[in-house]
Amino acid sequence: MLTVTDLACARGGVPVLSGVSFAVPAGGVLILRGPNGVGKTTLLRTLAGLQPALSGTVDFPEDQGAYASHADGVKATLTVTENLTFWAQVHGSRMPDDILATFDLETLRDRMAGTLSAGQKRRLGLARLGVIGRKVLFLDEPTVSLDAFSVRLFADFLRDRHLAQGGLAVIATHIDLGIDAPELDLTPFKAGPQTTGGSDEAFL
Amino acid sequence: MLTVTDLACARGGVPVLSGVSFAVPAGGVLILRGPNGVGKTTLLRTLAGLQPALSGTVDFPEDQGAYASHADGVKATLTVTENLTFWAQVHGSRMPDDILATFDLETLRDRMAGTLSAGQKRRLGLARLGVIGRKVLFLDEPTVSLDAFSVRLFADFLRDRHLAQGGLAVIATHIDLGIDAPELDLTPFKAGPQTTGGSDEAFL
Amino acid sequence: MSIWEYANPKKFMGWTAPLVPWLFGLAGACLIVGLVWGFFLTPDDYKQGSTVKIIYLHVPSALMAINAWFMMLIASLIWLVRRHHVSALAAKAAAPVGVVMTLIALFTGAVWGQPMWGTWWAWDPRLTSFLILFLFYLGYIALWAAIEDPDTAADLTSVLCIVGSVFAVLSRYAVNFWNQGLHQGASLSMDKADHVANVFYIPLLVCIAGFVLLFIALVLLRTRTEIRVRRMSALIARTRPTEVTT
Amino acid sequence: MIALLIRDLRLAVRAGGGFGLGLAFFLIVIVLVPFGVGPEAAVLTRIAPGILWVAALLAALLSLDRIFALDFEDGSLALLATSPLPLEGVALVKALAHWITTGLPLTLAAPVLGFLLNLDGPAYPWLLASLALGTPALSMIGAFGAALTVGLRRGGLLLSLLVLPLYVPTLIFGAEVVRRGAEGMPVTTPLLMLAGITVGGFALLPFAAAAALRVNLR
Amino acid sequence: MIALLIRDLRLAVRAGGGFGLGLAFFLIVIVLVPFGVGPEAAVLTRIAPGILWVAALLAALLSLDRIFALDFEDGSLALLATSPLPLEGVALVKALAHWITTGLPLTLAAPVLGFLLNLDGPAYPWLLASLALGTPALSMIGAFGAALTVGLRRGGLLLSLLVLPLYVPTLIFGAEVVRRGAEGMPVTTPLLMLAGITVGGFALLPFAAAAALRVNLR
Amino acid sequence: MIPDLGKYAGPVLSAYGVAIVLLVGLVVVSIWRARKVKAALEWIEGKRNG
Ligand code: HEM
Ligand SMILES: Nc1ncnc2c1ncn2[C@@H]1O[C@H](COP(=O)(O)OP(=O)(O)OP(=O)(O)O)[C@@H](O)[C@H]1O
Ligand SMILES: Nc1ncnc2c1ncn2[C@@H]1O[C@H](COP(=O)(O)OP(=O)(O)OP(=O)(O)O)[C@@H](O)[C@H]1O
Ligand SMILES: [Mg+2]
Ligand SMILES: [Mg+2]
Repeated sequence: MLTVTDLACARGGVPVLSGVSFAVPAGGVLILRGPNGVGKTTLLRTLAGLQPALSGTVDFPEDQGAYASHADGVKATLTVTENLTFWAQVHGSRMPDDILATFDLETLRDRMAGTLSAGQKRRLGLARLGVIGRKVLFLDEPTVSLDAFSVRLFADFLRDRHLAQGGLAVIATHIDLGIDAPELDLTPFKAGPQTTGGSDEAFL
Repeated sequence: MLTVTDLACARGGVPVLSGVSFAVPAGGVLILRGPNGVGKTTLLRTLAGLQPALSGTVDFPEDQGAYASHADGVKATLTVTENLTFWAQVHGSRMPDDILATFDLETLRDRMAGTLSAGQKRRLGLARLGVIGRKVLFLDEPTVSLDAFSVRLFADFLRDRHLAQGGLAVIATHIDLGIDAPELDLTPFKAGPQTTGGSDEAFL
Repeated sequence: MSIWEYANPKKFMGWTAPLVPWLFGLAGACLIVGLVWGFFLTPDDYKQGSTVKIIYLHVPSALMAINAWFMMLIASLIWLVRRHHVSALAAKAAAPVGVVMTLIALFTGAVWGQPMWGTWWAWDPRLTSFLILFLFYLGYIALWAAIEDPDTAADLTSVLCIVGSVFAVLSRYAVNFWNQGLHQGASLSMDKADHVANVFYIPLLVCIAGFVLLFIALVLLRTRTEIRVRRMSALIARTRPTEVTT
Repeated sequence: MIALLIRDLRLAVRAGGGFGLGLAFFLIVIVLVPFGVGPEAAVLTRIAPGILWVAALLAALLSLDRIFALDFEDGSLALLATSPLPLEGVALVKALAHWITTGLPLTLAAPVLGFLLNLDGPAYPWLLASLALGTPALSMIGAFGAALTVGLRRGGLLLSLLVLPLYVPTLIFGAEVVRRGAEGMPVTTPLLMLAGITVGGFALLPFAAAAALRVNLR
Repeated sequence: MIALLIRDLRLAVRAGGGFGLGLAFFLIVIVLVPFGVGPEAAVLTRIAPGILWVAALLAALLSLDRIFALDFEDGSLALLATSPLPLEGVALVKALAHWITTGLPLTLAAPVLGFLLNLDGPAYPWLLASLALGTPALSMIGAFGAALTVGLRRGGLLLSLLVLPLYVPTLIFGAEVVRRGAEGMPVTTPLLMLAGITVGGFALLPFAAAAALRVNLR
Repeated sequence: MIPDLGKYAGPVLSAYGVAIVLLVGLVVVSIWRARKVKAALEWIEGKRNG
C-alpha cells in the first residue's frame, strides 16, 4: 500500500512538481504520464527515497521500495546469472528458479552482460526486480528498447507474479504496456514559479 | 541513394546477419524491424562504416553518412546551443535558424545539456542531425524516451526537411513512427552457424 | 527572536550592509598605521637588521591563515547541524581569503628565511604544516568549484573540512615527530616573539588588528556576493522555462 | 556484505577490471626514478625508503576512482543504497576490496623492487611491515575521497588533490619506519602511529564516506 | 579543427573539466617527496631535477585518459570519425588541447616548485626550457597511448603502463638538461635530442593515434 | 624618506611589495565581483518586477 500526500519535489534545486497526491493499493499499478520534462523521473526518484521531498509525505512499508531506471546496475563483465545472484544475495533472498525463463534469458545465462543487445540487457535489468523480493516498485521507462514480445513478457511478469503476490508498482512510460491500470497525468501538477520549498527558497 | 548487396555482419567476432540486400532511393526511408538481439544495431553500425562488413557491399555517396544511437555525443557541460554549434562547425555547415524550434528546444537553448530530462536530451541529439547536413542517416532507436508529441516532431522533421531535400534514412525502431515507409524484418537474415566470414573462421 | 534569525539571508543582507564600509575603513586605517609605524618608525633589530620589519606582515597573515580555516570549520559544522545557508556560503567566501593569507605568510617567511637561515625553504615542522594547510585550502576550493549543485557542494565541502581538520592536526604532529628524528632543528627556531621588545610589539598588535578586521570585512563582502549569486540563480530558475538570459 | 566483496574482487580480476595495474604502476615509478635521478647507488640507497612509499601511495591513489565511480555510473550504487546493506558497510567493504586488489599485491612486491633502488638489507622486514600496516589506511582514506567526488565525471585528479594531503601522516610514519629500520634504530613509535591511523581510519571514515555518498546520490 | 580546439578548452575549464588539476597534482607530488625522503637540503638538491621531471611526467600521465575516453563514451568520437575532419587532425588537436591545459601550466609553475626541492640556482632557466620543449612530446605520446586504450573501461592504469616506457627517452633527456644546467655543464646535446623527440612525435604520432582510434571504433 | 634598510633592502621591500599587492588584489577582486553581481542581480530583479 503506497500513499502519497501533497508531495512537492525538485530537480537541481528547482521545484518541478507540487501537490501530487495519490494512493496505490496492494496489487495495484499506477501509470505516470506526461510530456518530456514534466518531472516523471524526478517524482519516481523522490518516491524511492533517492532524493528528499520538498514537502509532503510518501508512505509505504519500510524496506520494500525498489527503483529501476535506464541505469539498472548491470555489470558488463559479469554473466547474466552472476548479475542476478549478486542482487539476490544483497537482498538476502533466493533467486527464483524460473526467473530466467520469465524474461527469456535462459539461452543467455552464461553470456557476459556486456555482450547483450540493448533489449536483452534491458530484460536482464527487469529480471532483477523479480529477484530482490521487494513489493513496491518504482519503474522509470522500463520498456525502453524492448520489442513487442518482450513488452508482453514484462506485462505478464508484472501481472502474474508481482501484483498477484500483493506487490504494487508506479511506472512512468510513454508507450502502452498492455496492463489495465489507472493513469495519472502529471501536467496539472507542474510547479509554478511560486511553489515554496526549493532549496534556494531562503534567497527569494 | 543507398544500395546494400548481400551484406553479412558480425558482432564480437560472431556472424549475426547474412545475405542482407536492399536499396533505399533518395527521399526514401527504410524501417528495420526484428526482435531484440536480431542484429539491428550491428547492421546499422556496419552500414555507417563503424565496423567492417564480413562480406557484401554498402554503397552510398561518400561523406554523406551519419550515425546516431543512444550515445549521441551530447556534452553535459556545454549548453544546448554550444553543443549544436560545435557540430555545425565540425561539418563546416551553418546552423539553420529554425532548428531549435523544430525540436522544441527554444526555451532550453542556454541550459547545460546535463540538466535536461531524458526526452529533452534525446531531442537535442536528434537536432544534431538537422545541423550537420548529411544526406544518409542511420538511426538506432531514435525515439527512445520521447513522448508522443516529440515523436511527431521528429517524424515531421524527417518528412518535411530531411526527405523533402533528397535525404534518406534507415531507422531501427520498435514503435510506430507515424511515417509511411517500407519495413524490413531482419529475422529471415539471421546468420546460421554455417555463415562464413567470421574473424575466427580460420579456426573452424 | 533567536540569534539564528540573523543567519537568514535577507536579514543577513540587511544588517551587514552598513557594516561593510566601516569595517573596510577601520581595517585600512589599522593597516596603514601599523605598517607605516612598523616600516618607518621602528629601529632595526640588533641581530636581524631591518628584516625584522617583515614581522608586521608575516605574523598577522600566518595567524589569519590558521584562523580562517578554523572559522571555516565552525561554519561547516553550523551548516551540517542547522543548515543555515549563510554559514555554508561564509565558509566558501572565507576560503580564498585564507589562501591569500597563507600565500603571504609563505612568501614573507621565505624571503625572511633567505637572509636569516640562508635558504628560502626548509622542511621545518612549522613551515611544512603550513604548506599542508595550503594544500587543504586548494582541495577545498577545488571541490567547491567542481560541484554544480550548491547544496551538494556545501555538504561535501563541509565533510571535507571536518575530516581535513583532523588530518591537519595529525600531520602537524607527524611532521614534528619526523623532524626531531632527523633535523638539527636549532637553526630554525622561531621563538623570538617572546623576546620582542615593546617597540616592535605595539605596531605588531595594530597590524594584527588590521588583518583581523580586513578578514572580517572581506568575508562579509564575499558572503554577500555569494548570497546574491544564489539569489540570482534562484530567480533565473524560477523564470524558466519561459525566458532565460545572461 | 560478503557477496559484495566477492563481486568486487571478481569484477577486478575480469577483463578491464584493473587488477595488477596498480602493481605495474608501482613498478614503473620505481623504474623511472633512477632514470630521472641518475644511477648512483649511494643516492638511491638514501632515498629508497621514501621513494618506495611515495610510489606505493601514488599507485594506490591512481586506482581510487574505481572504488565507487563505476557503480555510480551504472546505477548500482543507488540500488545498493536502497538495499538492506548499510551504506557504511558498503564503504567499508569497498575499501577492503580496494586494498586486496591494490595494497596487498603492492606490499608483497615491494621487497623485490627494493633491490632496484638498492635498499639497505635490514630495512626489508620493516618495508613489508610498514606497507602491510599502512596501505589499508591508504585504501580507507581513499574510499572517503572517492565518495566525495563520485558525482563528478572523471573526478580523478580532483580526487588526488583532496586525498593527497590526507595521506601525509601515513606517508611520514611509513617512510620513517623503513628509514629507521635501515639504520637499525627503534621503530616502535612510528609503527604504532601507523597502526593507530589505520585503526582510527577504519573506525571513523566509513561513516564520513557513507554521508558523502548519501549526499551524492541525492 | 579550431572549433574542436575551442570546444576542448571550453570543456576543460567548465565544472569537472579538470583544468588546473594536473598542476595541483604536480605540486602535490613535489611536496610529498620530501615527506618520504626526509628534509635534508643536500639530498633534495641532488635529486631535484630528476624528481621534478618525474613529477611532471606523472601529472601529464594522469590526465591522459581524458583525451579521448569521454568523447568515446558519449559517442562523440564515432561522430567525429564520420565527420569531415581527418582523424589525424582530431588526434593532433586533442594532444594540443591537453598540452595547453596541462603541460603549459606545469611548465610555468615548475620554477616555483623548484624552491621546495632546493633546486640549484643556475638550473632554473634550463628547467623551464626543458619542460617547454619536452611536455608537448608527453602530450602527443600520451594521446597515442590514450587512442590505444580508449575502448577499455577505466583503461587509466593500463594506459600508464603502455605510455610510461614511451616516456623514458623524454624523461632522460629532460632531466639531463636540468642536471647539466645545475652543474654549469653544456646542455646543447640533450636539449637537441629533446627537441627532436617533440618534433618527431608531432610529425608521426598523429597517424599512429588515428590508426588506433579507427581500430577501437570498429 | 624610506628608512635605510641596509643589505636587507631586497627581502624587506619585496616582502612588503608582494604582500601589499596580494592584499590589494584580493580586495579589488572581491569588490569588483561584488559590484558585478550586484548589478546583474538588480537587472534581473528589475526585469521581474517591471
Ligand atoms: C616560508 C617560511 C615560513 C613560514 C611558512 C612561516 C610560518 C609561520 C607560522 C605558521 C607562524 C605561526 C603564527 C602563529 O600561530 O602565531 C609563524 C610565526 C612566526 N614566524 Fe614564521 N614562517 C616562515 C619563516 C619565518 C622566518 C624565516 C622567520 C624569521 C627568522 C620567521 C619568524 C616568525 C616569527 C617571529 C613568528 C611569530 C612568533 C611566534 O608565533 O612564535 N618565520 N610563522
Ligand atoms: N540539474 C537540473 N537543473 C535544472 N533543471 C533540471 C535539472 N535536471 C532536470 N531539470 C529539469 O527538470 C524537469 C524534470 O525533469 P525529469 O527528468 O523529471 O523529466 P521527465 O518527466 O522524466 O522527462 P522525460 O520523459 O524526458 O524523461 C525538466 O524540465 C528538466 O529540464
Ligand atoms: N560482444 C558480443 N559478443 C557476442 N555476441 C554479441 C556481442 N555483442 C552483441 N552480441 C549479440 O549480437 C546480437 C545482435 O545484437 P544487436 O545489438 O545488433 O541487436 P539489436 O537488433 O540491436 O537488438 P535490440 O533491439 O535489443 O537493440 C545479439 O544477439 C547479441 O546478443
Ligand atoms: Mg525521465
Ligand atoms: Mg540495438
